[in-house]
Amino acid sequence: MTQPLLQVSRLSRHFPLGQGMVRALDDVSLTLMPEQILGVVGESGSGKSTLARIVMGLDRPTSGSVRIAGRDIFALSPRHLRQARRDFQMVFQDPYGSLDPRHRVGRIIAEPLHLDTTAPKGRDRRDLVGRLLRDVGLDAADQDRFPHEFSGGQRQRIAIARALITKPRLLVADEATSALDLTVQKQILRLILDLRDEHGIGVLFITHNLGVVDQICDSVAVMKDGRIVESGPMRQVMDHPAEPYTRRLLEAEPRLDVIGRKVRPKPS
Amino acid sequence: MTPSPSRIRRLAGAALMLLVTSLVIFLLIEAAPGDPAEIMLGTSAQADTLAALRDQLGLDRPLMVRYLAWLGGVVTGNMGQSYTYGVPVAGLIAERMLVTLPLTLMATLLAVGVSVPLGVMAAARQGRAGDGLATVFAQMGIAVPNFWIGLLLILVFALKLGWFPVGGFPGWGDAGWGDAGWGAISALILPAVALAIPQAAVLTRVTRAAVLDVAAEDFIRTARAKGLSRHRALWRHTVPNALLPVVTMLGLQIPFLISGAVLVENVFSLPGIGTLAYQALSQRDLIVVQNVVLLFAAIVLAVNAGTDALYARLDPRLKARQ
Amino acid sequence: MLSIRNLRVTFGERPALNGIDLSLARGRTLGVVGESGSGKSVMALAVMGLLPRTARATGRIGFDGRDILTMPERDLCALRGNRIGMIFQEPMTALNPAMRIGAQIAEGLILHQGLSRRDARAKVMHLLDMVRIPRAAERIDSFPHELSGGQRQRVGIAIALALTPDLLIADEPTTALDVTVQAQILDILDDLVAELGIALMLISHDLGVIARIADDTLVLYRGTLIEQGPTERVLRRPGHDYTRTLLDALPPRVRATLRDAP
Amino acid sequence: MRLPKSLILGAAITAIMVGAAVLSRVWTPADPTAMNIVARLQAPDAAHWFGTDPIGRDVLSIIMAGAWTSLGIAMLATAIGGAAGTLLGVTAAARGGRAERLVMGFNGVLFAFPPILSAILLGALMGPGAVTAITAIGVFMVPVFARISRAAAIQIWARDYISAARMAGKNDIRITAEHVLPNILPQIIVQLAIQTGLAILSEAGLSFLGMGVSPPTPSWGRMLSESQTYLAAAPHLVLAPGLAIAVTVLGLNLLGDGLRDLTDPRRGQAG
Repeated sequence: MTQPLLQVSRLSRHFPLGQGMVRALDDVSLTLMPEQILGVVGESGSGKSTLARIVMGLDRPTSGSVRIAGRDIFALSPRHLRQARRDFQMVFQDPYGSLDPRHRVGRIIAEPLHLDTTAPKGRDRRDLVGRLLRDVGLDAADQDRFPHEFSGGQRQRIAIARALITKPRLLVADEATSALDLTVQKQILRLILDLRDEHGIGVLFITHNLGVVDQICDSVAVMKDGRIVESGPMRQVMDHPAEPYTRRLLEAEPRLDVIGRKVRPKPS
Repeated sequence: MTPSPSRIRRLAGAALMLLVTSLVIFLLIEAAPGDPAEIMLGTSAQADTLAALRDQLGLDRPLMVRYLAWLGGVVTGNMGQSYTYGVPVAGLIAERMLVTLPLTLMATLLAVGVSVPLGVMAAARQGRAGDGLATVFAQMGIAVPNFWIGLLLILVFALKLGWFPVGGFPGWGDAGWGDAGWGAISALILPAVALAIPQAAVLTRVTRAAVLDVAAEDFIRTARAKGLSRHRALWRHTVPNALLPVVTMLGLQIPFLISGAVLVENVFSLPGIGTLAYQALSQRDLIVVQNVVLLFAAIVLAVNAGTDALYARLDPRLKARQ
Repeated sequence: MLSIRNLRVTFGERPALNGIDLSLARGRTLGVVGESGSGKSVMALAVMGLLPRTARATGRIGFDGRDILTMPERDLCALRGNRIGMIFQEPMTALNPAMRIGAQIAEGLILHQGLSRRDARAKVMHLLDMVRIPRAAERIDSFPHELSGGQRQRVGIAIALALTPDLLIADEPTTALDVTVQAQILDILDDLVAELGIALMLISHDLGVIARIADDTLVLYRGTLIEQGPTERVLRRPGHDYTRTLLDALPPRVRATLRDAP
Repeated sequence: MRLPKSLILGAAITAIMVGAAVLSRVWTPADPTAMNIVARLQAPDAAHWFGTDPIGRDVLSIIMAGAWTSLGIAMLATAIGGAAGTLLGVTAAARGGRAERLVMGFNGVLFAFPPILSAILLGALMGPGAVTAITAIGVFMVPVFARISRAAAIQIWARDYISAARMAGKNDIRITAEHVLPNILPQIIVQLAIQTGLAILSEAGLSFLGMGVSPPTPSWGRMLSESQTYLAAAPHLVLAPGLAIAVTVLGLNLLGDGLRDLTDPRRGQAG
């Protein structure tokens, strides 16, 4: 049985607020097998972004563990954590906030190479960056331009190229398409699917949009108030939701067959 | 209402800062050359009389003891004896405060009274004539040194037109206003104007920038969509939200106001705290210098703590979190 | 009630809208769909007469027989809020953070109808119930930051409907909200349109939102009117490639609901 | 890309002033120290464009020489104070928590010592002079720059590209150097220009009170204080140094505004 790519077990994260405590994450467990795409769906305040930050080692949990490729990232020494980071990278939601406006695209994409002292330098590095730019549908020459010269969709492609440069085995996409127009969103989702097939990476796809889950995920976990209320293969959860909350989410999805006010179902 | 934890923390912080400030002042004065006893009795006095005086003033006690004694004294209003005048420093300062306080208050009121409306008008007419004029005035006002304005005001309004006295201060007279009161006021008008112009210029720019920032917010567009005219939306929604940064900036202006007072009092030879400190320095009356600098530092820290508290109270979002 | 003829808007030399024609009758809902940069928000602001100074608008925006583009500012102020209401996209920033929500809703009532504070407060309570904000009595004096995104958007609707306008413009009212809250807001809008018989112009980049309550739909692309017609016809038999790409961009699940219906 | 008007005007004025200061090291219309009691207190004329001072020296020459003193002290104090302040502010933003409170507390103390006050204290300690002036002005620059750089840095730390840098294994120091500083640099440069202008005003104030450079080093502030006694007799004496200060500070402020408009087009205003 192949080893799971990502194992999150009994993860909790509490934040002090005034006198009381906010339970952003409450005993969350989930598993992601290699080359699979797991969708984590939830509304704002469900804790899905907190989960993403902890899985990426940007924030420490109150309790519980995160194992990536078998290694517990919070038990590693700083030096080992640095090496381990090559295996997992992240793409953020806001295309305008995730690229440093003062750096050229080439330097942005090559930044994660800082993790690998044996990484290519000079000419070889430019070639590597050029290849990655082509992989995400841009041209190699774009590496000498600045972020403000690109559209939202193109910036997200640059962010994906950055995430791929250390050949990670796990990619976390935190609402990576939510800020984009629907047509651009569709292209980015197809890009992620192609990259998964070519590079064999597992993806933890965080989103509030069930339509996106439907297009890209192999399995899905539904989160509410810091807990996973339902999880399983995507088809099964989407077509036969067990939890009432999941059902409510599905019903709220926009539908085209209720065109015009006349046939709209009265609110329950 | 019991003060909330964050207010206690802020007060404690301010108190600690004042304590550290007093220590810095005390140590700097300690390190300064010059023996108080010699200053009081003249260098030709005999050694034993000098020693006796030094002992009487307690100058031989260890450093920390004298520091704590000074602090204890300040709290109870006894700041020690002036070396040159031989009178309690506290009395000197209180007497001089009767000049500096009204001067700075008049200057601040003048500055705020001119700059807030001017700043709002300039923002409301952004890019048009009124805005250009206000911006030029502000640029000029910031660039000219207040003591130079003082000299020019004396040249024009005192020497040439004779509307105001060239300088000096007749005192407030014994009781009530009477003509002595008016004499004092008129002696403060030119200095107050000289002190106010740079402040007004800075506050005009700050007000204009704050109003422009708020005017770009979405809720102003919502107000306009309700049918409010540009003018009504400006005064009911934009200005109230723009006052917050202006209040903060006013707090940050205090050190410049104090520096200005020292200079302007010098130009108009007003017997204020500024000239007291300045003369005390030249006469090596270091106990006076020490206490005046502490007083000004305390004012700056108090005003800053005040504007922070006001900021929290005025902005509902912060108040909720307190 | 609203008829726009050959509306063109330019910012300096950059064209934002080049020739829009549409009409909207009382009690009907017109969906305006377009991606970012399509000029849909510019059109909304043009109808409200709130275009920034740098904008130049030509053509005609007829509202009850008068052309909004040529109306003097004073008459426009009398119109806004009173006869035409508007809801904005960002509930987080669309309300004055330093003013209680009750006062923000009552402001239009006091301004246009000269109600006393007490009468206005009563009307505001009714409005809060109408937009289904629970425990209105407690919430009326709270500040915007004390409410959730969905509740703030409801306050925005209450503000826009305070004077039961003839025309309501909703510029991406649900984009910043969660899916479940989105559905509630659209239902509230739809019920109020039916109850008050007002005309609604619903603007969104998401065809799914438009399809839910729009009688007719207009498709905008880079400031140009691509296609316009009854929503059912536009969705089932799109007359233009761009509309097809918009439909195609919708998640398969949503598109599937289109095929199996009659 | 059209340069903002204020930038062009500001840069021009500043260049002229700096030029005059540097030029005065090698040439001035007349020898600024050459006394000529007979020709004292003459109003501006062909020989002496700005007239002569109480002991017959050429006012224009002294003004040019004074520029070297004022600009020198102001720029040095602003550079030192600005650098220290920015370093403190950026560190406070990077470390946060107790270190941040410590730094901001330290700044609170320094903020209670505006240049004139600290000059009085330092004057008691080491007497008037250039070092006293530079220290007094520089010390007060620290809290000013610390507050501005910390506020700007905190905004940058919240951006996603900082999280991306953390995930590239970079520590606080490297992130500050590679991402934070380059992004707050424009705001710091704007402040450098504006604070240098304020420093010139402070230096003039100190010299006016006799706490700045001591004679014979020329200084605009001291010229003004000398001119006070001749206010009625020779009004031209009070105009020249005052104008020199005002124009220099105006130039630096315009330069600051122009740079701000250049880097933040949203707030570009007329004039």
